Amino acid sequence: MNALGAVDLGLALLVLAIAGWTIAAREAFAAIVGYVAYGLLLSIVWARLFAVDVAMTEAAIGGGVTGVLLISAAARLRQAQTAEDERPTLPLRLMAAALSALAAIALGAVILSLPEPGPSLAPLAAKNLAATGVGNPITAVLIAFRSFDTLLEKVVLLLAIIGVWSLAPDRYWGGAPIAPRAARPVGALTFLAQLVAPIGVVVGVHMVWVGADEPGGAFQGGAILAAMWMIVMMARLSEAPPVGAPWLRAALVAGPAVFLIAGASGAVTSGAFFALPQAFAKPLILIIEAFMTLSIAVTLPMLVAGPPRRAPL
Amino acid sequence: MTEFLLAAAGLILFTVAVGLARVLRGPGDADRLMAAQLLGTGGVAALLIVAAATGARGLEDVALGLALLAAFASVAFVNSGAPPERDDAPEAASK
Amino acid sequence: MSGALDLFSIAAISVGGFFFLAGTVGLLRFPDPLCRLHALTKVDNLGLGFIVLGLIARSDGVFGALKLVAIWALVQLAGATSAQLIARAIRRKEQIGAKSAGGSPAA
Amino acid sequence: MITAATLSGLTGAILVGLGLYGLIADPRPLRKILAFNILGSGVFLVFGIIARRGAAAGFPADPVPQAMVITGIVVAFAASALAIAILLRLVSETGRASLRPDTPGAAQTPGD
Repeated sequence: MNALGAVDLGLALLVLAIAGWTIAAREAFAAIVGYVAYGLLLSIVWARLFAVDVAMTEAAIGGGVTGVLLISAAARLRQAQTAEDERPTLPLRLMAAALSALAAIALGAVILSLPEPGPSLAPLAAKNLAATGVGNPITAVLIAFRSFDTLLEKVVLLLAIIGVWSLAPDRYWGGAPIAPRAARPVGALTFLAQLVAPIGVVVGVHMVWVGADEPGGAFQGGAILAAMWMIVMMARLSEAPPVGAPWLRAALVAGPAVFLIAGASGAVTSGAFFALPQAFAKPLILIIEAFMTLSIAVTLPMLVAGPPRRAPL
Repeated sequence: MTEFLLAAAGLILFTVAVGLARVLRGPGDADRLMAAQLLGTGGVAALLIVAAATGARGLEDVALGLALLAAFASVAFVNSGAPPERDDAPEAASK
Repeated sequence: MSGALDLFSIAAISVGGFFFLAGTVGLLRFPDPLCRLHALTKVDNLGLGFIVLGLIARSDGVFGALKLVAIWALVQLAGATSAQLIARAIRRKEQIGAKSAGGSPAA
Repeated sequence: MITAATLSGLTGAILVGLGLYGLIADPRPLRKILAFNILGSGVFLVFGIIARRGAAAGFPADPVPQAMVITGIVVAFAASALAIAILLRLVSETGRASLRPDTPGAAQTPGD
């Protein structure tokens, strides 16, 4: 076994150990720190699978944004009266363990018996890549080849936002959520936010821009931008907007709306829903990506901020 | 040289992984967080080294993303230590 | 020439790796949270610093080198800030602990 | 000889098992959400090795499964955020973080 193989094996064991800890830990916070570390490790695993685009997404969402969501949720839950639910009885837990082991073994057996060489859509993607004008095949898949999936995924994000907001008590409807933030402004945190946020915005936009040809894209860049808005709110440099704010609503739907318009116009100009006219394929993809980035950057922090918790003004 | 770099990346990852024992042992939440912080730095280092060794494109950008978000968990943790905000706190509603 | 550069890379990365080791040992062995925090910051500064130094020697072009330095600077910034914030949180907790005397001190 | 891709796939399979166990056996709602996320990431990893095994045409991995995993990660996050919002609302209504329907605490009048 060479050095790289040893690294891979160590990494896999590490991921499993920390996942096991996250499941088994007694305290909520210990489990959540475990999960944050797990997200970090996973992004390294993805990098090792040559899925750099996925690694970026996992690093931004799994490690960063989800960590804030979980830690602040745990803090609010700590306040709740924690009458421990008794754990299921031992036989029940053994049955659960047996079932889980069975699922894992079945999945493992399937993986070991996968056909060799594996089926692949890569040649097809490579053949049609030139038609889209972009160089990053993943961006081409997301925005052009399987645009319907991506559009529906954006709609799912919108549904999640609607679901979260609909949990607000009546008297707060139209008011603003309270994003996770410091109890009062702290010098060091203000400093960090003021310094990191502008850099992060540049990095986020850079990721979207190079995403046309190199690893990167709307999801990765949007997640970084979302994180930057979150850190600004955490440092109390800005506040979560009221959920009724027209600009917020516009930003949330901008991505799917532009995507849908592009798709519908394809039905008129190119004869098929979502068929992008080849001459304009690249600029169209970039425009769709830009609006998607905006929507993602606004949706993720609003999901973390939760339902409105203040009466509208 | 490549072998050396990969071995170095592996060793660093292994080292910080041993540090994760602090997540298990605690005793305080701050200690657990420190271990995660150490893992973040070690992950950045390992990614950069592997990027240099294998020449894979874009790995530096993953490291860049990790570096940008390195303080996130700590900030959220410190914020969550404060007493929770009540809904509709008067000072918050004024803005 | 390339041999000398390689040697420099190996030396710098080894030194960086040593600081990672030292930081981990500190995190595991130091007696109280503030000391452990101290160990942690050394890793951010020197550990990653030396590794970046060693990789710069192998980086192709100025842009790649600048990116490496930028990553190091960002980790520094994040490390320094979170060390501040965590230390503050530890102190606050200690003060609360001192007030409600009788509670056994952690660690 | 097990390749790196197969190794990651087996890791994913075990993660699915771990997550499934936590989801069933842990009564605490927040921990169920964590377990569900681990289960999900295991599925993503299995998808990831299918991408890696599909390396062809000069690409190190098949882009189609990768793109689906990227959207999947974002959707999983959205689902977690929604679940946590529901959980926090449940706590503010009943004062307890419990999924049991007829616990004594659930009879309390909803907190204001």
